[in-house]
Amino acid sequence: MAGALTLPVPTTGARRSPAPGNRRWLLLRAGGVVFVLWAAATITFFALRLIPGDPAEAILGGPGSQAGPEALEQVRREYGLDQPLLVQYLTYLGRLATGDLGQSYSLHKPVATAIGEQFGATLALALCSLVLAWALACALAAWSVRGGRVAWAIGSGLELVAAAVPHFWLATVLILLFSLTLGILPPVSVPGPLGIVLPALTMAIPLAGFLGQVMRESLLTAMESPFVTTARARGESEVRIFWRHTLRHAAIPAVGLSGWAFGSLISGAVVVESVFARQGLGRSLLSAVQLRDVTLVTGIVLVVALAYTVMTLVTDLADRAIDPRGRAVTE
Amino acid sequence: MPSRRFSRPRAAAVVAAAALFLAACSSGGGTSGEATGEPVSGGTLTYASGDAEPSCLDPHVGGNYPQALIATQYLESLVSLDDDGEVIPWLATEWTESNDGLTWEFSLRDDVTFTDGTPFDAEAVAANVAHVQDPATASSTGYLALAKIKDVVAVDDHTVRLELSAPDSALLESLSQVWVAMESPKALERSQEDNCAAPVGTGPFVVDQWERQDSVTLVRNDDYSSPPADAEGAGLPYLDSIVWRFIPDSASRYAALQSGEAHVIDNAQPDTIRSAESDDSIEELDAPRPGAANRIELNSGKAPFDDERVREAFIRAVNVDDGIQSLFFGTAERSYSPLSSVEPLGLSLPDLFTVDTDAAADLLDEAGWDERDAEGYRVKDGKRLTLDFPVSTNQSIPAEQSLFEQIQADAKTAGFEVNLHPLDLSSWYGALAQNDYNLVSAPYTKVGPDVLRILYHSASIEPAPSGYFANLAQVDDAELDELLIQASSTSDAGERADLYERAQRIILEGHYILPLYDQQNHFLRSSTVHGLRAMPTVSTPTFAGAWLAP
Amino acid sequence: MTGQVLTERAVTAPVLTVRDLVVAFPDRRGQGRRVVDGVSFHVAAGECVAIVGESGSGKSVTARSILGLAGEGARVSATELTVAGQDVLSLSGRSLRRLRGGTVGLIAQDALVSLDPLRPIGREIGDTLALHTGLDAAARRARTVELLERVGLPEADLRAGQRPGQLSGGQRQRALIAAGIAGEPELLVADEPTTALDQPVQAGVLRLLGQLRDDGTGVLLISHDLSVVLGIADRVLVMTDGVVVEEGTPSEVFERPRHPYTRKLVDAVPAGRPRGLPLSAGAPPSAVGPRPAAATPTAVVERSGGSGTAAHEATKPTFGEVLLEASGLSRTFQVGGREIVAAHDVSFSLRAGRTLGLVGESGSGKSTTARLLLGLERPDAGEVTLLGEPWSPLPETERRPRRSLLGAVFQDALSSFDPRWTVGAILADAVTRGRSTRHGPVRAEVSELLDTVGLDPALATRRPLHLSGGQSQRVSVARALAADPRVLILDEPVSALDVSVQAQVLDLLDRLQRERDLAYLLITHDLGVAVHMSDDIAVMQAGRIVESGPAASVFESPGHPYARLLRDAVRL
Amino acid sequence: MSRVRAGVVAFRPTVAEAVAGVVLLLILLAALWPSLLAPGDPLAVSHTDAFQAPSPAHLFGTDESGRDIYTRVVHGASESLRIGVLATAIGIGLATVLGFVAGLGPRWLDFGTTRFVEVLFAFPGLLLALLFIVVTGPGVLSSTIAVGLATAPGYARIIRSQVRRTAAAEFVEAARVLGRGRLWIIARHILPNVIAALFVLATLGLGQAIIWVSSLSYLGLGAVPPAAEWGAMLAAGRTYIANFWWMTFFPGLAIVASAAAATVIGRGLQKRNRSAA
Repeated sequence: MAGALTLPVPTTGARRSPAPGNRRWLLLRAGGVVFVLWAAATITFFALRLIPGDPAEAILGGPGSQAGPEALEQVRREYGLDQPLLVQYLTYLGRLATGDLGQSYSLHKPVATAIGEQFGATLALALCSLVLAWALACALAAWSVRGGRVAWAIGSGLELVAAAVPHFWLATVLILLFSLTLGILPPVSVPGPLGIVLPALTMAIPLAGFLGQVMRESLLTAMESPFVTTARARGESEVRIFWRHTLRHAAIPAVGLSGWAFGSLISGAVVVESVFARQGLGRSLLSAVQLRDVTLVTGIVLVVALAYTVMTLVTDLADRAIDPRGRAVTE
Repeated sequence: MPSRRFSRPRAAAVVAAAALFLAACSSGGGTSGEATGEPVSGGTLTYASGDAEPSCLDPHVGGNYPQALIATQYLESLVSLDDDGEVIPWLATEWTESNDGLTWEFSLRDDVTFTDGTPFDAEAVAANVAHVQDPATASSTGYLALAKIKDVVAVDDHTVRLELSAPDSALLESLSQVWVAMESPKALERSQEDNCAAPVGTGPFVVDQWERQDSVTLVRNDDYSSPPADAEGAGLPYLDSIVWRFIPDSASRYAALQSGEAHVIDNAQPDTIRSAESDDSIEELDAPRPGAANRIELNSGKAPFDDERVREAFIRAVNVDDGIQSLFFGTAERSYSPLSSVEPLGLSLPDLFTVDTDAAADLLDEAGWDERDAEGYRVKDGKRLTLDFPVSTNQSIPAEQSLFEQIQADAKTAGFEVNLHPLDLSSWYGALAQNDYNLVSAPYTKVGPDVLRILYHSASIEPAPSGYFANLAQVDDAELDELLIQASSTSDAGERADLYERAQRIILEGHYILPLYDQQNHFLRSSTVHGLRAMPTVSTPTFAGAWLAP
Repeated sequence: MTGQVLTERAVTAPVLTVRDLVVAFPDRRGQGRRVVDGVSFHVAAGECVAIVGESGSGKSVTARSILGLAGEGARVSATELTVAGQDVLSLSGRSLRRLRGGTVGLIAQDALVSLDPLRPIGREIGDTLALHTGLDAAARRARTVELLERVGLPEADLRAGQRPGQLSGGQRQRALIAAGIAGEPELLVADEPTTALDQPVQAGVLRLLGQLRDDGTGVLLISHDLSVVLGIADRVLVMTDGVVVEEGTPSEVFERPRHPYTRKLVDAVPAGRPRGLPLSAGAPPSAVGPRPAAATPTAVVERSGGSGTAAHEATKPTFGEVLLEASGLSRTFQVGGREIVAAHDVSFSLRAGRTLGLVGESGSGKSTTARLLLGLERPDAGEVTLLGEPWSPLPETERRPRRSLLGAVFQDALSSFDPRWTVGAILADAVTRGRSTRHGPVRAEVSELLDTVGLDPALATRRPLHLSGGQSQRVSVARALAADPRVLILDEPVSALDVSVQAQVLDLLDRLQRERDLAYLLITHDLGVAVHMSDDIAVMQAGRIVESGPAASVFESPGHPYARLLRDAVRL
Repeated sequence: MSRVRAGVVAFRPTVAEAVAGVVLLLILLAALWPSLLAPGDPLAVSHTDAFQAPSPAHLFGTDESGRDIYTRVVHGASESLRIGVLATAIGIGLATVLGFVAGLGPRWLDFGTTRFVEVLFAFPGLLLALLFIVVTGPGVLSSTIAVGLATAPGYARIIRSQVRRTAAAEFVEAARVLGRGRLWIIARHILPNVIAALFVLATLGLGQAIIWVSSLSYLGLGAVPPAAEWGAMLAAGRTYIANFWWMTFFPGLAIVASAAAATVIGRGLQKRNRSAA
C-alpha cells in the first residue's frame, strides 16, 4: 500500500544541507529523530484526548468495555486523568521516556512487552520484502533494458500493474497460485524461511512496481547521459554499463524512497500479517483498532514512528554512500 | 433430534474408537497403523482457529467460546455429559442433592494430580469456585454459571459440599462447562498475566508455549489419567503435541487445510464444507453448540417493536429459509426454536414463521404504519419505519452477515428500512448498552435450557454495572419470569420439561425473536486425523483420543 | 559539394578514412532523415583535423559514427569507414568494443557529465585500462596516476580518488582526456572538448591536444567555434546540413572562405571585429559606421582599491549622461558555513549610448553584480544610484515605479519565461506593467515590439517552448524594451546561441542601442563578444574588478594576467 | 525547430495512455451515469441466482446473495471514485495549505511547517489512518478523511518543493525586474504552475487512494456491505475464493484497472507538464 501513496518523489536531494561534516550531519539528524519522536508522542497524546467520551473508558476499550467504576477509577489514578492537562501530558512524556507505554486492556499485559514480542517478526518481514522488492525491481529493469522496446514496454506494464494491486488481492492470487495450484509454498506462515516467502512476496511486488517506476524514469535519464556514451566509447559492454553506471544512478531516487517504502511496508503488514496469519505488529495493530485498545494503538504507532525515523536516517546514510556528491558540491 | 447429535463423521469416529478400544484390549495395547484405524502414537497436529486469539488462555477469565475450544485440551470439569445429554462422572465420581436442593455433595477422584504436581482435591474445587467468583478474575460466563453457589466446604480431602442460595436444577449442566473447569490452586495463586499465559489443569495436554498472534503449543500430558466416563480408548492421548494456530482469514485457513499446513480447522465456510464432501482428503465434523439457537432478537423495549404487530409483521415479511439454503449450502438447518437443536427440551413452532407478506402489510397498516415515502419505506407521523441492526463482525460469520443483508432487502420490500451497522465487538457492546438497536443477533452458549432464564428473564434487562445485559429482546413478562424461576428450581424432570415448553411458547408467540439456525460449529479435518470427537458439553472438539495416520 | 580528399598533404598512412558517409535517422513515416549526407575525409597519424559547424550540422554524428555510436536507430552507410585498417561498419559486438577505447578514444564535451559523477576519475581511467591492457590492478593504479600526470593534473595521486564534481572544469576535462588516451588509441575523437570551459582553461586543454597530436596520435576535433580550431588544426572541414562545404588549412578557410556559408560563419565571429560592424549578413549597415570606440574612452571605470584610476581620469566623457552608478558594491554569501565573496567594492557607471563589458571567469561575481544592479539582491555595502537618485537602498515598493527605467536580458531566455504563457501574454504583461489590459492598444504594442526585434508578430500566439533559441532571446530583448528603459542589463545574452544566431542578436542589440541611446551592461565570459560590443571593459575576478578602462586601453596595457588573455582574444 | 517538433510529438498520446484514457472514461461514465452501463439494481437480492459463474446473463457472475457482480462493479465505481476523489481532495487541500505556507512563508514558518510535515511523515500512511479511525470510529467518511490525512504529508512535501522551485525560477525574477509585486507573482506565476503540478499529483494519487480506501474496507473499517464499494465487495468475496473466484476477481480488476489507468494518465500529464516547464 503505497503510501504515499504518495508518490514516490525523492526528497533527499532537496533537503540535504550542503556541506556539514559527517559528524555534524549525524548529530543534526539524530537531533531530528528525537524531535520527531517528541512531536509524534505529543500528537498521539492529544489524539487520545480527542476521543469522545470518558478518556478512562477509552483506555479500557470504549463504551463496550463494560469496565466497572473501580477499574475506571484505577485508570484515572494511573494515568493522572484527574490532573490538569499539562500535568497529564508531562506524566505521559515521563512515562514514555522510561519506556512505559501503558497497559493494554485487551492483552492483559504492558504494551511495551506486547510490542516487544511482535516487533521482530514485522521487522524481519519488512526487511525481507524490501530486499526482495529491490531485487525484483533491479532484475526487471535489467531485463527490460537489455530486451529492447518490447521488453521495455512489458517491463513498464508489469510495474504499472504491480503498483496498482492491493495487497489483500495479491495475497489471494499468490495463495491460489503457489499453495493451492503449485503446492510449493505454504499458504500461511510457518516456522523457517519458507514461511516468509509468500508474505514477503505479497508486500514486495507492489513495492517493486513503485521502485521500478521511479528507477525506470531515472534509468532513462541515466542511459542518455553523456557518461554512458563515454563508457561505450571506451568499449564497455551494455551489461557492464547497466550494472556499473546506470543502475547506480537510477537507484539514487529509489534509495531515497526506501524510507518511505519501509513505512508503506509497515502499512502493508497490517493486511498481509492478517491474511497469512503471521505474528507481527501489523496484526496487533489491526486487532487493537478493532478492539479499540487505545493504549496499544498509540504504543504501536509510536514505536513504528521510531522505527521509521531510524530507517529514514539509515536511508539517508545509504544515499550519501551511493551519491557522495551531496557532500562535495555546493550549488 | 438425537440424530443431529451424531453427525456422520463423529459417529464414525466413535465407532472407530470403540473398534480400536476392543482391538487394543485384545492385543494388549499394541498399536499398528492399519487402514482400519488403529491408533498411532506420536506426531504433531496443527489446529487452525478462525476465532480471535484469546487474550487469556484461562477460561475463567471472561469466558468465551475460543477460550473453551483450546481449554478443552488441558482443563477438565467435575462432570460431563454423555451423547444423550445425561450427566456422567468426570473428576467427580458421584454426587447427591439435598431435598431442599440447596446442598450438593460431590465425591472426587483421588488419583488425579494437576500437571504441576498439585493433587486434585476438595480444596482445589473450593479454590476454583472462589477464583471464578472473585471479581478481580472478571469472569462472566463462569460467574453466571456458578451464581447460586454460596459456599464451598471441603468435607474431607475428596469430598466437597456446595451450598446454594437457591435451588438450581441446572447446576450439574453448568458444572460440565469448561468455563468452570478445574485448575491447579497453586497455579491460580500466580498473577493473572502468568495464569493467562499457561493455565494448569488435569487434561490430556499441557500448555507449553504461547507465541502471541501465532500459535499456542500444547504437549502431551504423559501422566494423563482422568478421561470422562464416556471416553473410549486406552493409552490416551496419542498425539505428542498440538500446535494451536490463529488464522483469522477464512480463505487462508482453508488453504492451509488443503495444503496440509493445518490438520483441523474451525469456523469452516459453508461453501468449503460443501466442496469438502467431494474431497476424499477432507472430512467434516459438525457440532452445533448447545444453549440458544442463533436468532435475531427484536427489541421490544423500544419503538417500533414495542408494538407486537410490528414485530410480527417483520417476522412475517422476511424470507429467511431461501437465504439459509443458498448461503449455507445445506449445512445449516432452519430453526424455529429459541433453543439449540441439541437441547432435548427445545420447542419448535414452525407455523409462527411462515412468510406472509400480505399479513405483514395488514399488520403494519393496522399498527399505523400505513403510508410510504418516496423510497418506499413505511411512515407513521412523519417518521420512517427504521430499524437499527448492529452486527458484531467478530461474532457473525460472513454467510450470516450476507443473510442479514438479504433480510434487509426483504424488509425493504415490506417497507422497513433496516440499517446494518457492522461494528467491532467493543462498539457493538456500546450500541447495546446505549439501547441503540432494534434488531440484534447475539449468540449465547450454555449447556441446558436454563439459558432461557439468562436470556429472557426480565431481570436480565437491568444492565450489570458494566452496562451489559443478556435480555436483548427486552422481554418483560411476569408469567415468563415465574415459569423460568420455577423451572430452574425444580428437580422433577417432567415438570421442568413442561415449564420450559410453556416458557418457550411465550417467547415464540410473543414474536420477540426470529430463530435462524443452530450456532454453527463446523470443523473440517484432514482425513489423516482420526479419533476426533466433540465434547457433548459445549461441543468443543477434544483431541484426547485423536491420532494422526502416518 | 563533398570536400576533396587532399591526399598530397597526408603525412603518413591515414588512421581514419571516411568516404561517402551517410547517416540517417528514420522518422515517423519510416522515411530516413539524413543528418550526414556523403561526407568524406581522412585523418593521418600525428595530424589534427577539425570539423566545424553549427548545431544540427551533423558534425557530432559524423564523429560518433566512427566509434559505431551514431545513436539509437541510426542507419550508417559509407563506401569506406576504416580506422587503423579496420572496417568499422562490419565490426560488431566484442570487436567493436575492442575498437572503442583501444583504437579510437573519445573525449566528450563536459567532463562533469561525461564522466560518471558518482565514481572517482581514477576508476573511470582504470576501467579503460582493464578493458584494453593486460595490466593487473596495481599496475593499473600506477598507470592511472601516470596518465593523470601526463595530462597535466597536479597531485595526480590524490585526484585519482576524487569525483568529477570535486575537480575544477579544466581539471576534469584533463581527466577525461586521460581516460580517452588510456587505451593508447591511434585516433582521438574530441567532440567539443573545450566548449564548457573558460577561455584561459580552454587554451590549456587545446595545447594538451596539440601535444598528443605531436606525439603521433591522429586527432579529430569537433567544434562549433572557428576560433578554437585555428591554433591547433592542420586542416579544417566546415559542415552544414550534413554536408562538408569547405575544406582547407585554417588560414585558407579563415582568410579566404570560398563558400558563402563559411563566409557567413567567419563574419559572425565577433572577436577582432570593430565595434559597430554588423556580424550578420543582411543586417542594415549602421548609420554612422564603425564608432571609434578605442579612440574615445567615454566612461569612467574605477578600479577597486582606487589605484590605477588616474590614467583614465584625464579623459573626460564627451557625451552620454550617467544613468546608473554603482559605488563600492559588496555582497557575501554564506554557503554551508563558508563565506563566498561574490562582489567586493565594485564600482562603475553606465552612460547613455555606451556599453560596459563586464568579463571574467565563471564564478567571478559577474551575475551577482547584475542582480545587485537589478535590485534582486541587496548589497552588504555600497550603493546603486539610478538617474542620480538612490536605487539599491530603497524598499522594493518604492523602487517599483522606477523599475521601467531598467531592463534585463537573461542568459537562458527560455527559463525566464513562464512556460504557461504565450509570447503575446509575456510581452503584454511587460507592456502594461499593472495597467489594465485593454486589448486593442496592447496588442498593437506587442506587435510593434516583435517587429522591433525582427520577429513576425504572428509569433505572439506561440508558447516559449516552441521558439528557437534565437527567437526566444529576441523575445527576451523585446520584453526588456517594452517599458522603454534607459538601461539594459544583459547577462550572457548570447552564450547559449550558435555563432550565426549570436551574430544576429548582437547586431540587434547594437542597433537598438543606437536608436534608443541605451546604456548597456554586457556581462559575458566570451572575450570576443565583449571586445566587439563594448566601449569600456571591466575585468572581474573573485568578486573584484581587477582591470578596467576604455576597451582599447585595457588591451594595450594589460596589467593583469587575465587582461593579457583579452588582448590575445582581440588579436586573433 | 527540433524543439517545436518535440513539443508536438509529446502531446500525442501513447497507446498505453489511450487505453488508460478509455478506461478512465468508462469508470467516469460508470460513476456519473451507472444505469447507462448497467440498468439493474446493485442491491437486488435473488436467492435462486446466488453464486452463478460468469455467463451472458451475468457477465461477471453473481455473489452470495444473487446480486449481479457486473452491475455492482459498475455502480461501485461512483462509490469508490467518490471516496477516492474526496480522499485525494482532502489530502491535497491540506497539503496545499501546508506546502504554500512552507514554500512562501518566512524562514521560521517554513522551518516549523516542514518539521510538522516531517513528523506526520513518520507515521506511515495506514498507521495515521488507523490512528484517526481509532479516534473517530470506523466508517466510510472517517476512512476517507483518514486516507486524505495520511496522504497529506507526502503531497505537502512535493507542493512545497514545487512552490519553492517555481518561486526561484528565472521567470519569477524576470517578473520582479518588471516591477511586479509579490502577490501578483504568486497569483499569476506560482499558483498556475503549482496547480498544474497538483493536477498531476491528484491523478496519480487517485489510484492509490482507491487502493487505500478499499484496503480499509477490506479490514472492515471503511465501506460496509451491502454497499457496492469495490474494496468491500472484494473483502466479502474473499471468503468464497476457494470456490467462486469471480467474486473477488472482478472487483479486484476494477481496482487495479482504475489505479493503473490513473497512474498512466498522471504520468503522462507529468511528462508533458515537465516538458512544458
